[in-house]
Amino acid sequence: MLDLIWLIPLLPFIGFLINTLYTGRIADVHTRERTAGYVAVGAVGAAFIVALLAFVQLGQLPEEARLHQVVLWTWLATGSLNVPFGLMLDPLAGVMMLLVTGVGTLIHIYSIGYMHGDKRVARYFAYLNLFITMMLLLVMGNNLLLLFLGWEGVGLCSFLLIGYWYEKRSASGAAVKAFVVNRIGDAAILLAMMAIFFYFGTLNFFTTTVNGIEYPGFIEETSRIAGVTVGIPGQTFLIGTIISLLLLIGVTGKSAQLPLFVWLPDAMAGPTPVSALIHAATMVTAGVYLIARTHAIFTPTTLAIVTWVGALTAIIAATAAIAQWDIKRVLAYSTVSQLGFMVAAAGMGIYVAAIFHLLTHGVFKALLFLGSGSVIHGTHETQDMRRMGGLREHMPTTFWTYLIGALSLAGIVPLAGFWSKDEIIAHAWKHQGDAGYILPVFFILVLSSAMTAFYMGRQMALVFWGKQRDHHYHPHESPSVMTIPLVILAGLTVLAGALNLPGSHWLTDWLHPVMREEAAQFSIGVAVFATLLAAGSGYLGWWLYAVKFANKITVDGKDPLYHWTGDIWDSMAAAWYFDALYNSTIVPAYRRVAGFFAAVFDPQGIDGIVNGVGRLFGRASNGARTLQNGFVRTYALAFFLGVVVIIGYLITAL
Amino acid sequence: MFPYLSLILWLPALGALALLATPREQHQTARSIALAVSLLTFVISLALPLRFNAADPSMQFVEQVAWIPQWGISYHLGLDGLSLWLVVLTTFLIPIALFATWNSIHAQVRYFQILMLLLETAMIGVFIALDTILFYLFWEFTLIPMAFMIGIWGSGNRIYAARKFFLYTFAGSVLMLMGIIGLSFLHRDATGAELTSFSLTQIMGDIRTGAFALEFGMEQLLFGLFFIAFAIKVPMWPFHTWLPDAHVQAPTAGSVILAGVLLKLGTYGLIRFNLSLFPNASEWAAPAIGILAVIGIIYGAWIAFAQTDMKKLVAYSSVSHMGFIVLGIFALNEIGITGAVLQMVNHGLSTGALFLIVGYIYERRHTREMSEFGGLWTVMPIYGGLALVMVLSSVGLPGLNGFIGEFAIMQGAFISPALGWGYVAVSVIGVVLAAVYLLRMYRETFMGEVNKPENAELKDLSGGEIGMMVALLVPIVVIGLFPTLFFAPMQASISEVAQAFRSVVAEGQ
Amino acid sequence: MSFELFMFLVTAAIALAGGVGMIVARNTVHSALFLLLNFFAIAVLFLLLHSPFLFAIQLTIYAGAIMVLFLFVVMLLGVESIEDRTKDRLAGQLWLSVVLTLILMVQAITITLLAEPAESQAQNTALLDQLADPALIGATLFTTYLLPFQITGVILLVGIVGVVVLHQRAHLYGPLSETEREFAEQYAAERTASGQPAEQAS
Amino acid sequence: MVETSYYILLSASLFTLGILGVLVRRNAIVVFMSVELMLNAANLAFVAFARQQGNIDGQVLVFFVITVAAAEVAVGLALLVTIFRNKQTADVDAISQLHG
Repeated sequence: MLDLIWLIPLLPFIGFLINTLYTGRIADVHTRERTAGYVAVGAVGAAFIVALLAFVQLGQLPEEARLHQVVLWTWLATGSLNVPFGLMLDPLAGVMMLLVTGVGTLIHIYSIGYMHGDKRVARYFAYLNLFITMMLLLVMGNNLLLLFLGWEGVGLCSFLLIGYWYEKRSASGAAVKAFVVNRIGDAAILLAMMAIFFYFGTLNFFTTTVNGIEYPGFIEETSRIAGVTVGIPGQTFLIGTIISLLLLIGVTGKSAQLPLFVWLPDAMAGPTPVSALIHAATMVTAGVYLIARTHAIFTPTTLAIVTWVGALTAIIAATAAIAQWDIKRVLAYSTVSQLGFMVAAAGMGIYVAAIFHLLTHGVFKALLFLGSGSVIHGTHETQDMRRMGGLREHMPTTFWTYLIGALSLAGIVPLAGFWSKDEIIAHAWKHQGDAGYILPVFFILVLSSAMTAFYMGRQMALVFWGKQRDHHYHPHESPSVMTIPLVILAGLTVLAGALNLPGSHWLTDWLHPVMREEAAQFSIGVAVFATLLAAGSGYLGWWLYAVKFANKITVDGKDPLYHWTGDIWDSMAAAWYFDALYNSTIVPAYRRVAGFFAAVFDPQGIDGIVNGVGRLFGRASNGARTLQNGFVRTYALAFFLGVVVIIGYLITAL
Repeated sequence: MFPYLSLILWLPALGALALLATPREQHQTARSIALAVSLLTFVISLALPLRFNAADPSMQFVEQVAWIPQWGISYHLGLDGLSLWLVVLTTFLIPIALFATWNSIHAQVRYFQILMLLLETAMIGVFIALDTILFYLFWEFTLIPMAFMIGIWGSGNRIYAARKFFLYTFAGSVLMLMGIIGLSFLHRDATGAELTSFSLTQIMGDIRTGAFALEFGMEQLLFGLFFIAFAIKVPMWPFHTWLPDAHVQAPTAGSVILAGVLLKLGTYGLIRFNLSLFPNASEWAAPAIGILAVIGIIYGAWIAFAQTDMKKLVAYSSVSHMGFIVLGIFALNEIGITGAVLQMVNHGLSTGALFLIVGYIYERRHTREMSEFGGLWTVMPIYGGLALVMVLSSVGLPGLNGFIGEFAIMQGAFISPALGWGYVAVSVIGVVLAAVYLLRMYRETFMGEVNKPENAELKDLSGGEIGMMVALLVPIVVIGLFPTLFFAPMQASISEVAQAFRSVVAEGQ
Repeated sequence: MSFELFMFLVTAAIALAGGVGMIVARNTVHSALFLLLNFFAIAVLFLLLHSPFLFAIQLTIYAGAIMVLFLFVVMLLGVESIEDRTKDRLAGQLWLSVVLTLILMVQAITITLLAEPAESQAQNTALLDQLADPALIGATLFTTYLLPFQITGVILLVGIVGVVVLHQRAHLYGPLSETEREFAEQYAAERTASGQPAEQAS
Repeated sequence: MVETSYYILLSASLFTLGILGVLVRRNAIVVFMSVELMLNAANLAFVAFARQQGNIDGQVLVFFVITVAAAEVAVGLALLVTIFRNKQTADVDAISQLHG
């Protein structure tokens, strides 16, 4: 079975091919829609089953042997560069793979209901399948280049799916923005890859055997760059720091960290299941996966920066989430914030905790997004929370599952989110002495987590409590094809904490061959404190919007808290103007310079010189023409001049 | 030994002769004959990679007949790993270009086909000529059909563009002729031979064995003469201004060939002449040329963003992409040069495809302004999908061909002591910008609402058009996933070229 | 100072004076007469150089035939002094001409002074007297220089035919062509515009 | 005995005068005369060198020069007469239609 792991990405790819080449041509709309859905779900479901089997088999191997590589063919070989197209399965790839295919399958199923009636549904499912393929290549690639293929591939699918409703200008804009911002990070990863090849001579993660020749893996050989520095005179850096910083830039792009997080809120223009799958559960966590995968080359300097990036992202996004009206944007900023938690965890060196949070977050955030999708579906494409209210009675399943997701996100015992988040916060508290920045990071994270609870309380209150504030629609519960995945995910949300409970720490053990980490210590004090804080602020959020200001919320009105906070609230709503800053500086500057190049510099500057040379010759020949004035005496003079010159030359030669 | 090269070289020219015999009015006959001849050439040329011995770094399929023995000029053809794929690319693109003219060229059809076939002969000749004079003849001969194609079948400002194209590239070539002659005379003096020799293999061999050592100053001079000719052809920044003019005015088929093959003549020449003949000067000039290449990458990408004419946008994207190729060449190591050669093929495929894509819509709407379009994906779903793949190939998405070339080039440049990470750090910005301008184009034209009534009824691609796209798509995907197939035959020859630099250029650590 | 040198200096002065006079004279007839003077002087110099035959043909052909031809044409066309009647359109060229002429003069002197004097036969009076014999010249012409002599004959023939054709042109080709008349009219108009009356053929 | 160089200098002076005449005079007849002057200067040099060398070739060459000069004058003057018929002038500057 382990040798068949190439089936895992291949199956969704086959689904993609079928849906692209065949399904789109089916004339009958209903058959087409059904076929597309079944093919896609079947492909991903099959991949999930294969993945599960492979995972189980991997678990049966002795701990140190839990790394299986399958090289399919030599992908890129020229000169000393040799990159196989190889897949690998190790504990880390295994859990990621399960998350991707598992949550992916559920979201595919959900999509059948959500996308019902859409005219291009075959395309939609094709993209989703392609996304799963790419995401699997990302987590299963046995070298950095193949990871990068998946990395860019998911970026492409993200582009396609954000721009799925490309008729909307905002959607196509968001799609391009997502791709471009991601590309900025990707460029850094490219540089990192090249540097890794330069210093290690390989891009493989681990030793790989291709056609009987053993190629080393860079993760096993980090000692080669120990102490190697580069830099300008007077200022040198460890090469490990440089490489890992470049990787970090890539991570900030894909995982929507500071300063490149601006694309993710806009990405909500895509269909909601896409937001759940790509922009919450899987793709955006790729950055965390990358850090965990390559953690061996991260130096303390970089890790400090990583921690700060994560922590600041967490708090900034959390504040932004508080002030949103759009149900999906709340979740989007919340995702950014939770990714910040994961990145911060990775920065503090607790990769298991980061992965743990990644997994639980993948489950409950998918649940929340799907829930919000259900809400949107049930309220006829309403996304503004001011137009909702009181949906609790109309959509009970959605409400209950959403509540579980929200509580989990807020970090309420004993849901998954509590355990994973607590592991991070507790670590920060316990290791505050490790470095000067840990303690401030701890407070930032605690504050963010309190805010998380607050905005989830606010959202629950706005969406499900109170009265319906807009009566243009008749809310209804979603079909069972949508609610069943919700229920399953809710169940998983309850259970996922068990992955790494303080007592059992199964995940830590499982990832031990990769991370070599000790089990996290549980701190009952921090746990109680965090839970109480979360519960308190969550209740506050709920109470403010469901009870205190329940009547002050109006369609298109201001937030009640705006009255006290004013401009700060605006800043929060605009996510502290990062996006606006880029849009008012970099973007117009780029445009203007491009316009200058196109309109002035190129045609008049460079081409002006070229044409100028041409004109110069034209002028010169015009001038030369007038020498031919027709006067025979002038010709004679010229002739005579030549004679004198030649004689002069002959005299000098005498 | 079966004369494959002569056959491939002269078959199109013979086809052109045959076309002269067809009646002028029978357009369909002329088209069919030309297409058949070019397809036949392509099929025969497929024998080249199949019969190519990848392990042999020297010239293969060599044919040599004395031509002007008094001056040591001969009809000397040969193929190595460097030229193999470029020849196949040429024979591959010509039928596609001819097919693309099926419905777009209506005036003087026969002459167009004749010029196209002559152009094919000339381009193949450049890639396989091993005699410098023969090379020069073919090199100059490529200008004539192309200039006519732009000048007769072009649009709007075509005379200006044709003249500029001709004069600009010709001005460079003349310098090269000086270089060619000077080189042979120096070679004669240095080796003490009685006759001059214009045989590239002989001169190159003597340089490699040390029998013919150039003085450094002279080497620099000759390097410069060749370099300017090639740099204009590539075109490198700041010699690029003829390109947008030529592309915008040229008919679609002309643009495909111009971008697909003609620009490659320049980069091919850089490797074949500058790198192989003047290794010391190449090393000396590499940092400066690298800077020009990087400027070209960024500048081309940046200026492409401001274009409103789709064809002009693609033309400027060529400037950017060709910058990558030059960067790879002057990495002076195997990874960089093989990447550059592969990228030449890639650029031919994906930019050729992009020009076809622009051509398709131009045929339907007779405009290329992006603001005239919007929502084409809805109206023409197949077109939209194929266009997207081609755009992504040009953007350099991993899994498609463009990425492989770009990565190998940048990796080569990164580990090259001649260039180093600084060059790469800037050129990766080009990778970002490529996404910016190409996706902007895609967004403006294919996404959005169908807001122009004249766009609402546009017909999706015909079977033939889809066929052309698929023909281009197959190698694009194959190169993306199995680039080793293409890298393997060029390894031996290119490592021969890179050998000269190996004493100084360490590959990695 | 020997008599010969005295004679040389005097004749040389006359020759130079004739040359200068010819250039400077406003009247064409005067120019022709100055040139005649020059020819005579050169003929005398030939005599001094022991070439009596050349002295003779210089006088008969140059001073006789050619000068008569000049004077005849001057008379035929009417004596005009163009420099007085029209402005020099190439006045700027004058100083350049003079400068170049001076340079050439300096060059000539330099060459003459720098040149290594070759072995001279000038003192060998016997040889010179022998060479002065016209019969020797004739013999040489018809032996060594027979081909050039014949070609000269052809040249003269061509000259005669040319002259005849040119004078017969009106009969051969009819009146002036359109272009030629245009030129003539244009030139006349230019002259009228510049304030000078169009010339009339005499 | 007079040094050959004296004759050469005189010849050069006369030749130069001839050139000056060609360059500065506009009357076609005088220009012709100047050409004749130059030919005479050359003749003088020929004869002077013939004496110096002690051979007959120089004299023979002068004979040829005189003959060709006669032919040249004949044709030249014929041309002049023809031009004069057309242009009503003997100004060489009048014949300037060949300007570029």
